[in-house]
Formats: sequence, structure tokens, C-alpha cells
Amino acid sequence: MVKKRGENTSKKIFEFAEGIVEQIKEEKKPKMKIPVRSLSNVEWSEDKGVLTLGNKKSNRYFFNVGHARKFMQTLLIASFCKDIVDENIHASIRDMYYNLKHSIGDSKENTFEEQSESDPLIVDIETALNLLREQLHLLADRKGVVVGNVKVRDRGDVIDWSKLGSGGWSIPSVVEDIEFVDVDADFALVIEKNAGFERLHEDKFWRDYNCILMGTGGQPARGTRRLIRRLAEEHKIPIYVLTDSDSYGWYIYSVIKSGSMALAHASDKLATPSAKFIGLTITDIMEYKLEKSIIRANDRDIKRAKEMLDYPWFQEKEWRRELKLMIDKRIKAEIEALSSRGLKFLTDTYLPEKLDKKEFLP
Amino acid sequence: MVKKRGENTSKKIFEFAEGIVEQIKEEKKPKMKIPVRSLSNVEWSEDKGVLTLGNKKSNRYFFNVGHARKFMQTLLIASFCKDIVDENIHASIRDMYYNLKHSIGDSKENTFEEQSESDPLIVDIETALNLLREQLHLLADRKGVVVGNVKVRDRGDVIDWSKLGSGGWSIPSVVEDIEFVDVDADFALVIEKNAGFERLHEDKFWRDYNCILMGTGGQPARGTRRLIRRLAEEHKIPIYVLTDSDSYGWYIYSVIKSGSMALAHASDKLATPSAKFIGLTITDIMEYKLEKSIIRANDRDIKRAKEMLDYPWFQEKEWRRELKLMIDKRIKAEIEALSSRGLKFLTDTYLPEKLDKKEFLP
Amino acid sequence: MVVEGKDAEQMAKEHKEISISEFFEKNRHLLGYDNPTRALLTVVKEFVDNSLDACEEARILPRIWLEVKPTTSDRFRVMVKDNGPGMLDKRIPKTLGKLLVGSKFYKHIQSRGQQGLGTKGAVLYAQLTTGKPTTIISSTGNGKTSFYELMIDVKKNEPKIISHKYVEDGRKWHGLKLEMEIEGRYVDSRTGVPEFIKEVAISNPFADIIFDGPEGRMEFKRGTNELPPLPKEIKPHPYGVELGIFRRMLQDTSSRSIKTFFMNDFTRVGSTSANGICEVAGIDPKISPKSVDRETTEKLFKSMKKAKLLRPPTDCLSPLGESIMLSGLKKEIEGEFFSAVTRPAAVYRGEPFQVEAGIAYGGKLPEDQAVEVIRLSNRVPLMYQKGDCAITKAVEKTNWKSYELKQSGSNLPRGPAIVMVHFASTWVPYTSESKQAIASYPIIIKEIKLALQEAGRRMKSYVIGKRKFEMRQKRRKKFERYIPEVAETLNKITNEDKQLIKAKLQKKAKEVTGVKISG
Amino acid sequence: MVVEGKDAEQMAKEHKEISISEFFEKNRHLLGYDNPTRALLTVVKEFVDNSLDACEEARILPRIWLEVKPTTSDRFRVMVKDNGPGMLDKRIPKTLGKLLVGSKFYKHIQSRGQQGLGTKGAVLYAQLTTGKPTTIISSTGNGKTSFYELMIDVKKNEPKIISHKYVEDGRKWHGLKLEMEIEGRYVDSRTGVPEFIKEVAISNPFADIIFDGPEGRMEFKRGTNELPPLPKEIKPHPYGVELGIFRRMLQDTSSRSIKTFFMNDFTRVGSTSANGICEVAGIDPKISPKSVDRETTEKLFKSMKKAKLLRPPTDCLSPLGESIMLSGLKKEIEGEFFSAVTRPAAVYRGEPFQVEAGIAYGGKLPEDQAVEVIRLSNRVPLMYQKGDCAITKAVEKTNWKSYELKQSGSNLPRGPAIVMVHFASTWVPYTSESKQAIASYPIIIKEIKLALQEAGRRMKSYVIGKRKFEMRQKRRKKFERYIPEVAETLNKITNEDKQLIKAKLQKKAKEVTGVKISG
Repeated sequence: MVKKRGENTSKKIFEFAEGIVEQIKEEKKPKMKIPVRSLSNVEWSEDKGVLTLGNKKSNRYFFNVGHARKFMQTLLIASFCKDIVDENIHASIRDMYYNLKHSIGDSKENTFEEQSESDPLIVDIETALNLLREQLHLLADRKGVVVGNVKVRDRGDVIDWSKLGSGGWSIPSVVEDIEFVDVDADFALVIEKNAGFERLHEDKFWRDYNCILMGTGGQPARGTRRLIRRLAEEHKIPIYVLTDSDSYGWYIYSVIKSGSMALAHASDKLATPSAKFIGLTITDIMEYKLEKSIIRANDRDIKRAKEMLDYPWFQEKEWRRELKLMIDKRIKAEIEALSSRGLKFLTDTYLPEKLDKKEFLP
Repeated sequence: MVKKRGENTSKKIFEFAEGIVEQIKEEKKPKMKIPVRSLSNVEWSEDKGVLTLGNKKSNRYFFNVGHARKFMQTLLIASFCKDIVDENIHASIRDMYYNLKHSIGDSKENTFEEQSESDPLIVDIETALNLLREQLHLLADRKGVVVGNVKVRDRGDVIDWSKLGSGGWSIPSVVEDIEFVDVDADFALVIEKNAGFERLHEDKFWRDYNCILMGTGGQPARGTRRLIRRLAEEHKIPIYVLTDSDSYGWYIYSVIKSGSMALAHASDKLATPSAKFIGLTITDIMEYKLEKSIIRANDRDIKRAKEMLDYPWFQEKEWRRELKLMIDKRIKAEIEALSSRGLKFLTDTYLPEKLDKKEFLP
Repeated sequence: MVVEGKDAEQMAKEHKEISISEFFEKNRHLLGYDNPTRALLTVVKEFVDNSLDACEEARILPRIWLEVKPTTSDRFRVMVKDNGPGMLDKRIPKTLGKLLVGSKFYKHIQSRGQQGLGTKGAVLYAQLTTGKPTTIISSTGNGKTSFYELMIDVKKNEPKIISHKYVEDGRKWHGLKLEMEIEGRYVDSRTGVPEFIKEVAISNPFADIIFDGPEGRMEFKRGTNELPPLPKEIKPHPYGVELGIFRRMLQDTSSRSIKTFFMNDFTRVGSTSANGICEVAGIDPKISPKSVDRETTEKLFKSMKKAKLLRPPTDCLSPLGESIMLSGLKKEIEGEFFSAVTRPAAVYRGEPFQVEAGIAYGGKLPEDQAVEVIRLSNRVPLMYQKGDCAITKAVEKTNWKSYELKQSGSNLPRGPAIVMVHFASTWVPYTSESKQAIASYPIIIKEIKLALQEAGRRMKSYVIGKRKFEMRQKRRKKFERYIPEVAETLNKITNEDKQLIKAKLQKKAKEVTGVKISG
Repeated sequence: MVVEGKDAEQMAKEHKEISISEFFEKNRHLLGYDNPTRALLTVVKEFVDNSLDACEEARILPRIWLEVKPTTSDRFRVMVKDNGPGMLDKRIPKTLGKLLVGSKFYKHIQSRGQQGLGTKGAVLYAQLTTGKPTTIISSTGNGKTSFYELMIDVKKNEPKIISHKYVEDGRKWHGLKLEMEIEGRYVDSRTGVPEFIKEVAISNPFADIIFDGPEGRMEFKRGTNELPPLPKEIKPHPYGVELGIFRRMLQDTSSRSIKTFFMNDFTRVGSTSANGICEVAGIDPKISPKSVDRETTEKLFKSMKKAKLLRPPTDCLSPLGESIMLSGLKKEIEGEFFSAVTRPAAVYRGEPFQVEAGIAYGGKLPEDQAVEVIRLSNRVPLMYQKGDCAITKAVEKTNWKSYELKQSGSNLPRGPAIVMVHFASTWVPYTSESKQAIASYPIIIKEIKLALQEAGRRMKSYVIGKRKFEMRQKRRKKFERYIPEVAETLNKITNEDKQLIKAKLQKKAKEVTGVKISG
């Protein structure tokens, strides 16, 4: 399977370059077509329940001062990816940046001056060639940890997620080749905050409730998002997401569920439309008497909440209610706020009640 | 063992509070003695090769407007820790903040307004009562990942660090109770950058060189530092540290080796004086022809380097040479800079040469 | 175009002499008539100054009625009526219709007007802009009333009488009424007429002022019946006389000897000092002043400058005084603390001067704006050229941070305060004839700063005292608030009696703050 | 202390008349003698102005020798010598020893000095501070030389001749030499003598100037032999005359009828316009001006103001002209682009005026400082009161962002530029007699802004043109640089011929940029 993916990637890059060579030979002004990734070309697919990229494309010309440097850089990155795919090794995007950086001719200009120049061009190639970053063998930072009654095979090892003591399995950046050996869980609980994960892990929540516990440490990395998708898709595991009660936390949930605008081209691999939201909501703050632990929402929070009210994938009345509550009251709260009711309140009261009543937001 | 630690902690907190009650009964102005943690009270122990806290103490008075609030808060935190230790559960410092936050009487003032108020007082209690944060059952964020030919027992599970696929074992915040079942490694390589860890992990470096591979993701968390110490102390594993070639990376090394000023009171548990530095140095930049990948050092880098020149634990001539080189040339470089010589240059050339020649800095 | 050059002969033929009236007619901006807004204010100012001066000199508590009413869109009728001593019928034309005639040019005395230009300038401006004469009605209290319509013959600098009556009507009044029509514009702003009148009322609280303006009538009631002492005329002080003037004094004096010249023609020079000056210069004190040659003049001059002499007497000046300043400020400004300082007299160019400063602080004054500066010169508010004025510069150069106001660099301080500075002198060195800014001589800046610093120190004491009291209150409340938390927590850890701990701590808190606390 | 009030009689007795010399002696700051630093500059300025004026009027290319040398720690000897027409022997005392005597007071003509105060003020200042007379040596080219030592009798405002010789020495020269000793202080700063001389040299490039100062000798060589045209005298323009002046003109005219009065005594009023003015006023154009009463005067005045008339003629003014401005700027400033604009004449208060602006840009000028503003008034640099001056205000109010300079709010713009503005007029409305700032009348501000905007537009064209050229160059080089990288990479991926790809791309690059590229 690995091999096949590699061959496909390599071939696509070859064809992409060959197309440009043809234009040059015909003495045209060489250009490359790059899908537009701005908001205007991101569409909400009602059907699939995820964000997808539309068909708009823009041309990148070599003979345009504004484009020339990016044109050259795009080719350099494509060539690099072809090389590592052909060699079957992986590289971090920073490694790539350093590897490609060199001075141009005898000028003082470098092919790349900052990593911020190369990062967006990777996404250009992903979308232009319809290849995922993982298929280009580029690694993102690993982040995220998981425990539960699951056994997986990875590079020949069998890893038992229930036998990791107080630690957990650090989720790798590429989970495509992981094989699920045994999955015994009624649901997976994805938690935005590490502290929440630790609490529940210490309290053996996953054992008591036969579930998978996953800590994302903020916005989940691509590997974590792909793992969630695979659990939901391949093993029909219900996914429940626990975040802070604020627009940032809810946005994390929406990224897990529907994908993000920046990675709309990859939603089919990374988004999990079946995911449900378990908490925290603004309503929870009132129901669980957390008023003493609320934080005043700042302008950025409110701005984001207002934007979310306009998202087509945030139109369910429950979500509109929560967003409006947040905007009107200008408040937010963190998962840790539950500790004001006692340290084990999350484990012993909040989650059991939510699960029992099936009180999820869509 | 857990129990014993818990009883000790609980008793110390009781005695601390009882001391204050005595003063109040005797109608003295109640005070608590807190060791001074400023630079002036941090000492370099030549003997042990670590930073230690001196004997200077300051008084915190209740009847001093500048102290009163902190006096009250310190007691609240002490009481909280006694409770969780008695219950034998752990809490994150954020959980604690929320748990203790409440309004004072009918005023608008809260016991704590921000977590930044409670964090430093935890260290006050650690030092005043000579207890580690772990003994207070307070968790720091987990960070850090490990692989290698090691088996450990944690909460009853046996975890084999060599059977974790492309992932690794996520190091918990408290490693005190972990039991080493089998340690088969010639050395441990501690890497500042996750990307470097991934590279070496993918290249199976730990298998080829029979070592433990540990990624700290920047400044190592307490759990990671304690784990390094335990490997070195209990299993005589040589520790080699790989960081960026800059004052920040070298400072990370010095924290692993000698402890930090902020946690000088915990050096005996967290520092590993036997650790050695494998790279990167400024000299490496020249020897391995990485000039194209250097970054200009900024004022903060230079300032820190100059401070480090004054540290008693940075007086070896090799380090003085590197620091001076950095200051004179105003340059630095990242581990990833090695990728400019090829992606596998770190795995196939740089580390083997260093290990072969035993080219370590003290 | 070719133009033939002129030779010296041709050029010489073209030289002509002009009158001072012509000069000021053409340079009327020098008198404060730059534009219609300012011209209106200048006329009002000259009228009010004139009335206040006359009343003070006659020791009459002033009552001034001022009217400013529009006649067309760009013209105003301005009328002032006072209860002063009035003017002699036969003197009225010269006094109001000829420039550079005045009673005070060579006197060393503090007064509002000084150079014989003020009211005449207004007469000149009126005829220049509306072509109309000025009406004067006056009586000295002798039962007769003068009526004049007056203009100025500019080429000759002589009064031109349009009409004149001197009637024995038996009305026993004294005072002066002036009325004229001028081109002008009325604005109610920081630099407008109402603000000017308000500042006059603050600085002359012994005057009753009624102002009937375009927007209606405002009354400023007298706040005290005490007139400030009348300034006295003095001789020049040796330290301030320049060589050129000194030479002329030697020639013009009626004294027979150098020694008596020094004693009679200067203030603060006694017999000993006069002898000393002559001795240092190596000159016989008995020789006649007229016989002194240029070289000797210079020797005497240098020696005079080095002599140790007293400052000029203070009583020739008439400062507002601290109590009048305080009552003026309190009357018009809603502050919570007021301080006022009168400096001892100093001397500049032979003319004594005296600086006073007042500060109003707190209350309803705005917290975070640049402080307002009221500038007074011989009791007259200065309305324009703020930036050029020694008072503004001295306020800016004072380090207000020491006195608990905010200040960035050398800018005006910020905070809830108003600063008032009064400059009183027998001779005010204005930067221009429009008399709106005091020249920034170092000694003047220094004296103003000293006055401000003293007033500032008093303000600081108040602010710090207030702050200390607030601090004490706050401290007490703080302990009070925390005691239950501490007692509860200690009880939780140790199980000791909560009430006991609380009681003990409360007792201690009382001791520590010296304030009985509740609970 | 009880002081008896004075009554009107007493007050009247004290009134005295004073001379204009006395007035200015006491108010010498009005003439620019506030302090020693400024006094020295004022003397230098009056001397240089006087020499330049005399030479220009005589159509002589000026050669001026100026010496400033210290005599004691606080005194200087100032000497000026020119090659002008000289002065008639018998006229010298009145011309230099009596205030308010001058050739230009009632003339409508552009010149440096105007009010008959300049050089006399210096004579007055010299005798006041050092007690010494001024030495004058002059010849008109008739083989005789005048020698004078002169002072001013201040009380009488008359010249006082200390010594006088008029010698037939056969020396065929013409010119004037003035020498005096004054109290002063020499500073070499933005407002000091050397900067003043440098700005004079920029604005009068037809003059040879040698300045021998305390720090040594500096020569400013003549840049052109062309004298600017001599300004011509004109009659006043109806738009600018005020009612009061108009009344007096009616009385003083020698014209027999109203119609000829308008045609003879004003500029730009022809027969048709004169008839029109009378018709609108409803007055018979044939009646005598002397017979006109006040009411009729006002009617005629209003009608005159409404008449449609041409602007006053330009040739009565003598602007620097764009070429002289450019040569002056290029001579002294190391910029890379220069623009200069001369506006058409405008009129204010009946006096024509004309504004010119020059800008020097780029080169060695500092990148990020507030631009320097050189202010000239009738070719005389203004050194003080920058903030009060219409020129500074107009520069600040101009939106320089439109012309590619940085500017925050209404402050001076920032960037590599120097701005020069010349205000030429038959009558410059200074804010004070020290003639250091032009009054900010709206029409003056407007004209200055228009001149600056035009000069700014030219600068902008240059800056944008420069930028476009640089852009094209940059573009070409960019493609040139990237082609090898692109060719190499495409070769690496596809194995296509590297040289072929390179050649094809280079050919295309030539087409696209229109510039042949190397390699």
C-alpha cells in the first residue's frame, strides 16, 4: 500500500513538471494552476457534512514579478517531495526548508529566506496535485495522546493502548499505515485540554466507561484528526468532543467534525462528520453553577463567535443559541472551571450525567 | 511508598499551619518564612555539579499590605494540597486555581484573580516545606516522548518502549512511581526538537545504536527531567543531549545537567550532572559546512549568551569558546540545519561521527 | 525690460518722514488688530483695562458695564461705562486722539496700560474699519458733562473733533463712557470675549462687572470690598539701567554732583553706596554729572553694576496677594484644594517685578487633560500667543512630576488642575505691542518657576495627605477582608478554633492600623 | 497704608508726549533686539539687507564684505562694506539718525527694508549698549568721500553728529561702509549668523558675499550675472484698501473728479470700471472727491469692492524666478532632484504679493528627519518665530503624503527633502516689527499651499518615474536570477534538456521585459 501511494505521488509530480516544460517548449509564458484556497472557494457540503474545496483556480505565472519567486519555489518543493517519496523517507517541513535553502547564483538572495515562505506552498502542491501532505511524506509536529482498550500494529509492533501506565501513546504524525488489531470501546472521548485528559486518565474513566480517551492539546494535529476519522469510519466508534466553553474550543470541535477552511481539500480524510459535542456549553455554566469561574470574553472571542454564526455548518438552533448566549453575556469558561465544584466533578458527575442523558450538541 | 510520601506531605503542611496558629495565639504578628528564590540565594554546588538553593529566607507577614493577600493565598494552597494528598488524587495547577477561586466575603475581590497569582506560591510552599511539586500531587503539563529497548511498569502495566510503532511513550508528569523492568541501552539521546526525534525514530537509530531516544519538545517538562535523572542514577545510562546551536538550546542542556535557578530547590531530583553535550556547537557549523543555514543571532540570544558566560557552571573552556564564538560571530543554527547536507545526514553521519570520536562537551 | 539704476541723489529725494499714527495705522497687527475676532477682543480689553486703571488710581471700587452688540453681520457696537474719576473736558481730545501721549511712559509704576497706545488704537481701528468717530461722555463730578465725537488726523497724529458739547446739567456723577462701532467677529471660545471677562473677574474680585453680549447678560459680582494697594512710582534701580540710558540720565539730571545724582535719580542708593560707586570707579563724587566724558561714564557704569544694593522696594508693586487670588479662584473654579503664592519682588532691567502663582486642584476638574493656564499681566488676562509666553514656558519647564501631576517631557502637565500666574511689574517686557506674551528672560522664567514650585509643594502636601488617608483606610479594609479566609483555612488544616483565631487577628489588626475595625 | 485717590485734574497733568525714538529705545525687542544672540543677527541682517537693496536699486551686481569680530567677551565690532551707489553727504545724518524716515513707507513697491527703522534701529542699539557712535564712510563716485560719526538724540528723534569730514580725495569709488560696536553673542547654529549668510547666498545668487566671522572667512561666489528685474512702484489695488484709508485718499487726492480719482489713484481701474463703480454707488462720476460726505464714501467704497477688476500687475514684484531658485538650491544643497515654482501674483489688502516654492529632494539629504524649511521674505531669510509663520503653517497643512513624503497629522513632513518658500510683496504683513514671521491670512496660506503643491507634484513625478525605472530593472534581474533554478529543477524532475529550457525562458524574458538580458 505504501509503495502504491508513493508511485502515485511521484507520477503526479512528474506530470505537473512535464506540463510546465511543454509550455516552455511551445514558447508560452509558463504558468501553473493552483486551486484558490480563500474563503470564496471553500464550500460547505451539506451531503457529506464537511467543508470542501471548490473548483476555482488561479494561475501562477513565471513572468510576473509578483509570482516569479513563488513559481520557482513551488517547483523546488515539488522536486524535493518527489525525491523523498522515491526514497521512501519522511521529512519535517523545517527539514525541507533547510534542505532547499541555498543562494541563487552569485546573488545574496536565497531560494527561501524563512520557513513561512515554504509552508503555504506545500498546501499549494497538495491541492494542485490532489495529494495529502502525508502522501508527500511531509511530517507535521506530533501532538496528542491516546489511551483505551485498543491494540494497534504500527511498523510491526503491536501497541496496547490500555497498557501504558500513567502515560499514553503519543500519536504519530502519519497514522495512515497503522493497523487496528483490536478495538473494544463504546465511544471515544476527545478532550481539548491535557489537564482534562490527565484527570480522567488518573480516575481510570476510560476503564470504567469502556472508552478511548484522546487528548489533543489544543487544535488537534493532522495525525490526531486522521486517527479520529479512522476510528469513526472503520470501527463506527461514536466520537464525543469535550472543549472549553468558548468560541475557540467550539471551533476546535467544528474542525474535528467538519474540517477547516485551510485544509478544506483534505476534509475527506481528516474530518469526522459523525462527531458530537458533549460540552462545555454556556448553558452548562448556568446549570452547573460555574459562575464564579467564568472569564470575560474578549473582543477576539466575540468576533470569532459572530463569524461562526455565519458559518453554514453552525446553523443548528442549539449552536446558534450557545453562540448568541456567549455574545450577549460576553462570557466563557474552561474545562478546568468544573474543578470549582470539586476535582472529581468532571469524572464523577459532569460526564456521567451527559452520557446518561445523551445530552450532545450536533 | 506512595503512602509514605503522602503522610509526610500532609504532616509538614499541618505543622506549617500549626506554627502560624501558635503565633496568632501568642498575639504576635503572624508570619511565614519563605526561602528566597532570587539569584542571590541560588548557589552552584561544585561538589554535586548542580544548582542548589541557599539558606536565605524572607518573612511574609499577614499585617503588611504588600504581603497580606499572598499570606492568605499561600494558606489556601497549602490546605488544597493537604486535601488532595489525603485523598490520594492529583490535580493540575489550573484545576487548583479554579478550585480555590471564590469571592471573599461580600466584596468583589476573589481569592485569586489569575492563575499567575497561584503559580509562584506553589513554589513558595515547595521550598518552604522542602517538598517537591510531585509530592504536593500537583501536575505540570505532560510533554516529551520516549522510545528504546526499555520496559517499565506503571500503574500495573508493563510498557515496552521498543514496541510503540512510529509513536512513542508519552512521558507522564509524575514518574516517581514508575518501575524499570528491563533497561537495555548503551546510552540515552535527549533531543530538544521533535523533528529530530522523528527523523531518528524513522531511521531506527535507537535500534541500530542500542539507545534510548527521548524528545523533549523544547525546555523539558519536570517529568522528563526526572526520568532522565532516574535513568542516569539508577541504571548508569550515559546521557547525551542534542540541541540547537544557540544559547537557548545550550541553556536547555544546562537545565538538564545542572538544574535551573527557578527550581534550584529540586535539583537533587531533577538535575543529571553526568549528562554530556553531543551537539550542535558553533564549531560544528564550520566543520560540517552549514554556513548557508545559519541564522543571525538576535539581541536576546546574545544577551543570554553573555549571562551564561558568567554562570559558574559554564566555566569549562570548551563552553567559553562556544559562547564567545556565538557572541563574536552573532550566529546560531538549528538541528534541522543538518538537513541542508541531506535528510539522513544527522542519522548517518553527524551522530555516528560524534559517538565514534566521543566528541562531547562537558 | 531695462530699468535704469538710480543714483544716490535720486534716492535721497525720495526720503520722507512719517507720523507714528501712520505707522500704526499700517501696522495695526502690532496693536492686536490682526483679524476681526482678535480686534473685537482687543477693543474690549483696552476699554476694561482703562476703566479698571482709572478706578484704582482714584481709589474707587470699580463698577463696569460692558456692552457688545452686533449692528451688521460683521460690525459691532462696543460700549463701556465706568464709575471712575472721569476726564477733564479740555484734555479729552489729546488723551484719546493722539498716539504716544500718556501719563506713564517714563514713570516706573505698575499699571495695566502704559505706552499711550491702548484706547487710541481702538479709536484708530474704529475709524479705519467703519469710518465712524468714537463717542465719549464723561464727567468728573463737577455737575458738568462732556460730550465728544472724536477721530484722529493720522497724517498729523492729532485729534480731530467732530462734535463737542460741555453742558452744565447739574448731574452729580463721575465716570467715563466710551462707545464705538468696529468691524469684528464674536466667538465664544477659549480666546473669546466671555472667557476674557471671566478671567478679569477672577483676577479683580473687587470689581463689579456686567457684561451684556450677543448671547445675553452675565453678571460677575464683587467678591471683596478691599482694593489692592495703589502701586507707587519709583526711581530706576541701578542693576537694570543700560549704558545708553545711564548716559542720558547723567546729561538730563538736575543733581549737582555725581553723588547726589546717584542718590536722587536711583532707588536703593544711599550716601554710602554712592560714595562706594565713585570710589571703585576712581571718580571724585563731587564733580558735576554734565562734565563726565564717555570713558568716565563707562567706569561709573561698571562700578554701579558691581555695587551691593538692596532689591527695589516691593510696595511700588501691587500684587493680587494670596487671599485675593484664593478668593478669585474659589469663586469661579470647582476644585477641592487651592493654593496661592506671592513671590518677593525681583528686578529686571531696573524695573521691579513680582510673580504670583495659584493652583486649583481636584474636585470637578478633568482628570486627564493638559492643565489650563491662566496668564495675567498686571491683572490683565493674556489671551493669545500662549506658546511664546514666558508663563507657559515656565509652566512647561517646571518638573510637575515632583508635585504629583503627570507630565511627559517638557510639555504642559496633565491632571485635575488649573494654574494661574500673575506677572506684576512697573514695566512688562511683552514680545510685541499687542501685549499677549511676556518675553522669556531667564530671571523671569526663574521667578515664575519658583512661584509655581512653592504652589506645587503645597498642592503636593495636600495630594499626599489625601493619599495617605486613603491608603490607611484601604489597608484596614484589606486586613478586615482577609481575616475570615485565613481563620477558616487554618481551622481546616489544624482544626483549631476558628472564632479564636479570628478574634485574635482582629484585635491585632486594630493595633496595627490604629483604626477600630468592625466585626 | 492709605493712599489718596487722584482726581481727573491730577491725572491730566501727568500726560506727556514722547518721541518715537524713546518708544523704540524702550521697546527694542520689537525691532529684534531681545537678547545678545538675536541682536547680533539683527544688526547683520539690517546691514546686508540695506546693501543688497541699494545695489539692486542702482542696478549694480552686489559685492558685500561683512566682518563680525569680538572686541571683548560680550561685544562685537560689526562692519559691512558694499559697492552700492553710496549716500549723499548731506543726507547721511537724517537717513541714518532719525527714526521713521525712509523712502518707501507710502510706496507700493517690493523691497527688503520698508519702514525706515532697520539700520537706524542698529545705530540706536549700538549707542544704548556700548555708548559708541556708528562710523559711516561713503562715496557716490564723485571723487569725494564722507566720514561721519553718528548717534541719535533720542528725546528729539534727531541725528547727533559726533564728527564729520567731507574730503575731495579723488578716489573714484562708490559704496557705503558702516561700522559699529554692539553688545552681542555669537552662536553658530540654525538661527545664527553663518546660517543666515548661507541662506542669503542661496536666495541672492547674483551677489558676491565674503563673510569674515569669529571662526574665519567664508566666501560665497556669485552664481549668475543676471540681476532680477527691479520691482516697480504701483498704485494700490481697490480690493485691498480699507474704509479709513479710502476716506483719506479722497481728501488728499489731486484729481478733480471721482472718476479720475479712481483712474489715477488706483491700479487696474480704467475708465469703464470707474464709471461702473460710480453707477453702482448711484453717484455722479464728475463730482469732486473733496465734496463727498461720509455716507457717500461708504457707498463708493462698497461699490468699489464689488467691481470686477484684474489682479494687480505682476511686474511690480520681483520674484526670484524658477531658474534663480534652482541655481541657488543646486549650489548649496546636495540633492538629486530640484523643482521650483513661481505662482502668479495675488493680492492682499490692496498689496500684490507673489509666492515661490522650491524643493530639493534625495541625494545626501537625511532620509527620516522632518524636512528643513527655508523661509524667505522679499529675499530675506527669516530666522526666528518659525512656528508662528504662515510659511511653516502652510507647509504643515499641505498633504505631503500625496507627494511621496511621510507626514503624521498636521506636522512637518519627513523625508529626504528641503523646502524653500519665498514670499514677495510690496507690503509683507509681519506678525511683529522684528519681521521674523509672516502673518497667517487665509489667502496667503492658500497661495503658499498652491505653490508647494505644484512643486510637490513635480517632485512626485520624479520619485515615481525613478521608482518605475528601478522596478523595470529589478524585474529583469529577477527573472534572470530565477531561470537557472527553474531549468535545473525541471530537469531534475523530468530529465528534459536543461540548456533548452534555459534558452527558451531567456528568450521569453527578453520579450517580456523589453530589455536584453545577459547569459
